[in-house]
Amino acid sequence: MTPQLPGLLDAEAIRKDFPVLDRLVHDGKKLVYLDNAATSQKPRQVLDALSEYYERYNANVHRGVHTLAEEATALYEGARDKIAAFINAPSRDEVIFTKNASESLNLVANMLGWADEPYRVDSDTEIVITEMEHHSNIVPWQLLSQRTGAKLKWFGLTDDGRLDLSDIEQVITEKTKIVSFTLVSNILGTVNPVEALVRRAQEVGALVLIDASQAAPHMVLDVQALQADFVAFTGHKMLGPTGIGVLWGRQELLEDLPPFLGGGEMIETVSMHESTYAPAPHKFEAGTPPIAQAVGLGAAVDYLSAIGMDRIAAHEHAITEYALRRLKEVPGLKIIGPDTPEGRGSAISFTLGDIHPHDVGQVLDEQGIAVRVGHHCARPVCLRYGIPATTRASFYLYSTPAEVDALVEGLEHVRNFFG
Amino acid sequence: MTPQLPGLLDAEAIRKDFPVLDRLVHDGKKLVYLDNAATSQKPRQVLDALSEYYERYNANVHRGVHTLAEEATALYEGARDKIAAFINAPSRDEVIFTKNASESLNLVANMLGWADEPYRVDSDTEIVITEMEHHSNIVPWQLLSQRTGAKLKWFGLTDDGRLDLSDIEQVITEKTKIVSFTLVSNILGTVNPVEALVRRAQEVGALVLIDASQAAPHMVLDVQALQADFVAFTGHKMLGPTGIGVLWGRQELLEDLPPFLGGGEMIETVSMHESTYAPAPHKFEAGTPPIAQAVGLGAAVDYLSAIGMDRIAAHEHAITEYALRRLKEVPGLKIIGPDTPEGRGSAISFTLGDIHPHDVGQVLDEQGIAVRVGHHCARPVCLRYGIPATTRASFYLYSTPAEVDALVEGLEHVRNFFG
Amino acid sequence: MYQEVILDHYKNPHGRGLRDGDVEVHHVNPTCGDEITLRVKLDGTSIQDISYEGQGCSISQASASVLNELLVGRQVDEAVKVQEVFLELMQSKGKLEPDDAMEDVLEDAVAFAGVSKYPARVKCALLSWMAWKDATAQALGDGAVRESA
Amino acid sequence: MYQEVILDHYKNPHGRGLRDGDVEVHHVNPTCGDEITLRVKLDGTSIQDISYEGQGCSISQASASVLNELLVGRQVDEAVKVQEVFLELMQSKGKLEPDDAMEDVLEDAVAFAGVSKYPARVKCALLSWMAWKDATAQALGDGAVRESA
Ligand SMILES: Cc1ncc(COP(=O)(O)O)c(C=O)c1O
Ligand SMILES: Cc1ncc(COP(=O)(O)O)c(C=O)c1O
Repeated sequence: MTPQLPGLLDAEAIRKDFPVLDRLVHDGKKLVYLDNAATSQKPRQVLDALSEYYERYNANVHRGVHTLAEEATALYEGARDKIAAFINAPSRDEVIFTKNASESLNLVANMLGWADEPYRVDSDTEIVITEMEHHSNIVPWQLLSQRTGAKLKWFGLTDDGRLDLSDIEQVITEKTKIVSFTLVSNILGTVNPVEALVRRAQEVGALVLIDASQAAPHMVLDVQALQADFVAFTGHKMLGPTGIGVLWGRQELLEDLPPFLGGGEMIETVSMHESTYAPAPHKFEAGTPPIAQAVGLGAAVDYLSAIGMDRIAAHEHAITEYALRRLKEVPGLKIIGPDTPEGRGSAISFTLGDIHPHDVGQVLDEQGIAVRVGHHCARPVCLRYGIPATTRASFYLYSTPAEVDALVEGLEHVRNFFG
Repeated sequence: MTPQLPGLLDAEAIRKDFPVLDRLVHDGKKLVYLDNAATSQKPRQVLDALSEYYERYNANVHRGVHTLAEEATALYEGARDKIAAFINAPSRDEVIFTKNASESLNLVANMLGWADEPYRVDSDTEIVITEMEHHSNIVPWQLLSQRTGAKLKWFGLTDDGRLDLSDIEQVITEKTKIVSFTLVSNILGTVNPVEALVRRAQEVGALVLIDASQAAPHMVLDVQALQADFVAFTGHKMLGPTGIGVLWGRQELLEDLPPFLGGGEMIETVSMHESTYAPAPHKFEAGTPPIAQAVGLGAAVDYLSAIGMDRIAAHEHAITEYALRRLKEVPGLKIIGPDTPEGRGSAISFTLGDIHPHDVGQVLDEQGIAVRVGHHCARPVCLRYGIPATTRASFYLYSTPAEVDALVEGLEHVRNFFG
Repeated sequence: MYQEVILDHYKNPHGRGLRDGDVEVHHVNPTCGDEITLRVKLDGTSIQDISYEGQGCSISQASASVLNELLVGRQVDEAVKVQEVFLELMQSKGKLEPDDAMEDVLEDAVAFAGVSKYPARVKCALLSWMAWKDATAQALGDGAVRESA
Repeated sequence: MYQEVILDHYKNPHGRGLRDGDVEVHHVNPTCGDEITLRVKLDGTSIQDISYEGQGCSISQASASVLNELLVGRQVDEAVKVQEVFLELMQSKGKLEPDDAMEDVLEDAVAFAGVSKYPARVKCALLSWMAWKDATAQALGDGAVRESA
């Protein structure tokens, strides 16, 4: 029997809100969805908010004087208020809607590339990231580095899956303009030491961008407590729709930094000869925004907040602890990343003897168990640990200990199959 | 009684598919939605496709080996096939999903800014647009011009709202690298002479980008017939969801041109030292794409195609002809843009004596009639004609002659009110 | 939102036209193109005249007329208080029901209460008031009026 | 998709290990990290040996084993035909039901028919075959094999 763990939410009640969790796959197998780090499922409340928006209020936002346009604008801007409250932003005007976390990260890289002093990234300056970043927090900086001549540096990893900060003074220096790192690793699960990184960045006057894509869905996110300059995350991993991301940035930076995409909505006034730009956040939102998706994300944070991010974190902590314990019982299984529940999130990567992750994933799928296999858009981590890929199980508020048990049983089956 | 016009669709039947059209506003007034150039309403078929996606298939796309990931990928890539067929693209790999038309346009501007020869836009080269562009096809080029030193030139307008091509040889020259113009003006309604512009661009070896945001929803769009190099449009104006746009580009250009946003999905292989990029279209789709929105847009083009774009165009032509005739009966009303139905789309801008468009729009709204007022993100057109703003009524496949009548009556009321 | 009072001011504006003044300002609402040119003439701290010319919607036109009617002849500090109450009303998003005290201060300007429900129009109503505040601050040559914003 | 035949080849691969050859190639599937190093040894146009080493999933490993079993000892032009039929099967998205004629050509390789339903895995199955084609073309020093791709 599956144990009752302390701190668990009433996942059975929560699961009723998620239609897809009733899906049967492969001729009647119950879906065990353990791919939450890739994307989360959506509760009925979010789907209803989307439908209601399209069925009653749909119009383009801003500047309309008709009823629907005013209602749609109120809903869209109301979603901004909700997100601002959810991340404890000092001002709603610091919340920029993008299409995903990747755009948010690229937006900062591009703002800095086109900025004036003191923010400008150029060939005399340095950019700092880490070896455990998602490709979306690597490639934008590689591009910026190639295009400006700035030097790209990074923190390496320890054998147990944590940032190696032993050379922090050499990595972050007076030349550093920006330090960008993930709060929680999507492949290793590691929670990174924000304070140490922010302190050092502030010492040298560098800006800090935190990729909170794997944090916002799972824990209390307080942008003021983080003391970062920018925080990026993505809607689809936190019960929201696809097609929406968020960039939070400090107001004075958003005022000073140049726009990225040009177009409707982001302007103050346009003539053929020159244009002036609207104040943030609009300055960074060119074109018709993801209106319905913002409304959906607003409904998602309402849902999360009603349960409580601290309780969600406790639930996942309990599940993760249990999962780590059970997984260690599987012969030949090796955890890639921290193998204790402290200082880690709920994504667990592992290898299983020399059975290739593709085979692990496929055989699990035949039993209805959805995990992700591959390099999880963090290939440098695989290179670092000398493995071609991992299998990753990742949990969320609707995950249950019984699903952990199903995974462990499934892995036994994989072992027998290829044994 | 409202006349039966030749070419009309059975709009009453069509309207049943659009839940929002049953909305009552201002204590029971029937909604008369004439703001289609800003955004279209969505049929139940599109909303059902969205819900079904989230309720049964939702997963992150590409590289997953589990059932949902494979199904979601098939749906997302299937949507690409549908769009490719809808615009008669030679290859599905030429269809890039973006967040809106504005991103599509910015994407081209940025590709050219970072490109190698022969595409590179720099201080020795020129960019050509027109005075009737939407801000989203002006500001990206102003930014590119400021950032590269390239010269920005444009075609002016004739008094009757058409492009003045009399100086085409002076405007498009050997120095021109890119000619970007709208196929249909969102403010004037004008349909532009693609052939003349493309011919001259080809003569001098310049690339051509066509902004088809106001064309794709309303007429047959055949990218091969247009002979352009890039075509941009947006989902929300053509029955699709917000949060999705399209850029079509010729395959060899997409191969040669550099990426724009960096991140997951757009790479082939990543190390900390360097990355290589996936082939198009993925090269230009960084991060988790607008999966549900692509599926929704696929359902939208299915809906449009089932009716037939030629029949939709005929319907709108009939409505536009009728609307122009009726509007001319309103004393003091002046049409801004072509005032005959030939060579124009179904967006009609006008002024009404010296009653400010804001007042026109507000009083119409009180009668349930939704029009847009302002500069419609095409302020240079207002400057050109010396007016602060216009009122714009714009039609679509569900518009009826009775709605035109309601507009005309509404305008009478406006005149009395402020008379 | 189109109260009779607003329409009256729109059709028969008070004090419209540019006359002699100490300071002239030109304000624009970039999102809708409304414009106003406004001059203030002070006699010490007493408002002798507010003259203006502009183009825009009925709300912005009527609001300038009300402004003229309400503030000309007052002391600047009194006028600033009126402006503050008007600003409060306009920013209330339709949630503020003007009471008798407010009506005493704002007179005809309470008719704009309904406009505050329409975010797109609030700026129209405020255009002339912001222009006046700016011009007055310049005329006094100090930050006193600015500060109380 | 994991037919007995595939598992057998995975567990007991034919001809695995690198031996003497005329040409060596190294192919990688960047999306999943599967790798193969492969050598061909020709005697004129007859395939004397295909030796290989690599890492990857059961599909890519088993497919290399089947390749070795099927092609060693054949004439290159015959082998190319086998390769073309295998490619056709793998690109069929599960819609092609192998008939007797195809079974005659592909022997054990028909077991991969089920893999063609899984787009993510098709590249795994083709990795060794593409490497072989490349190596053979190099060994022959001409475009003959390439052309028939
Ligand atoms: C002609 C034209 N181009 C571009 C756009 C921009 O589209 P979006 O706002 O979806 O980016 C629009 C619509 O707003 C338009 O009418
Ligand atoms: C840590 C991290 N950063 C960034 C991203 C990119 O998010 P998106 O694909 O929504 O842009 C992801 C998810 O894929 C992630 O896990």
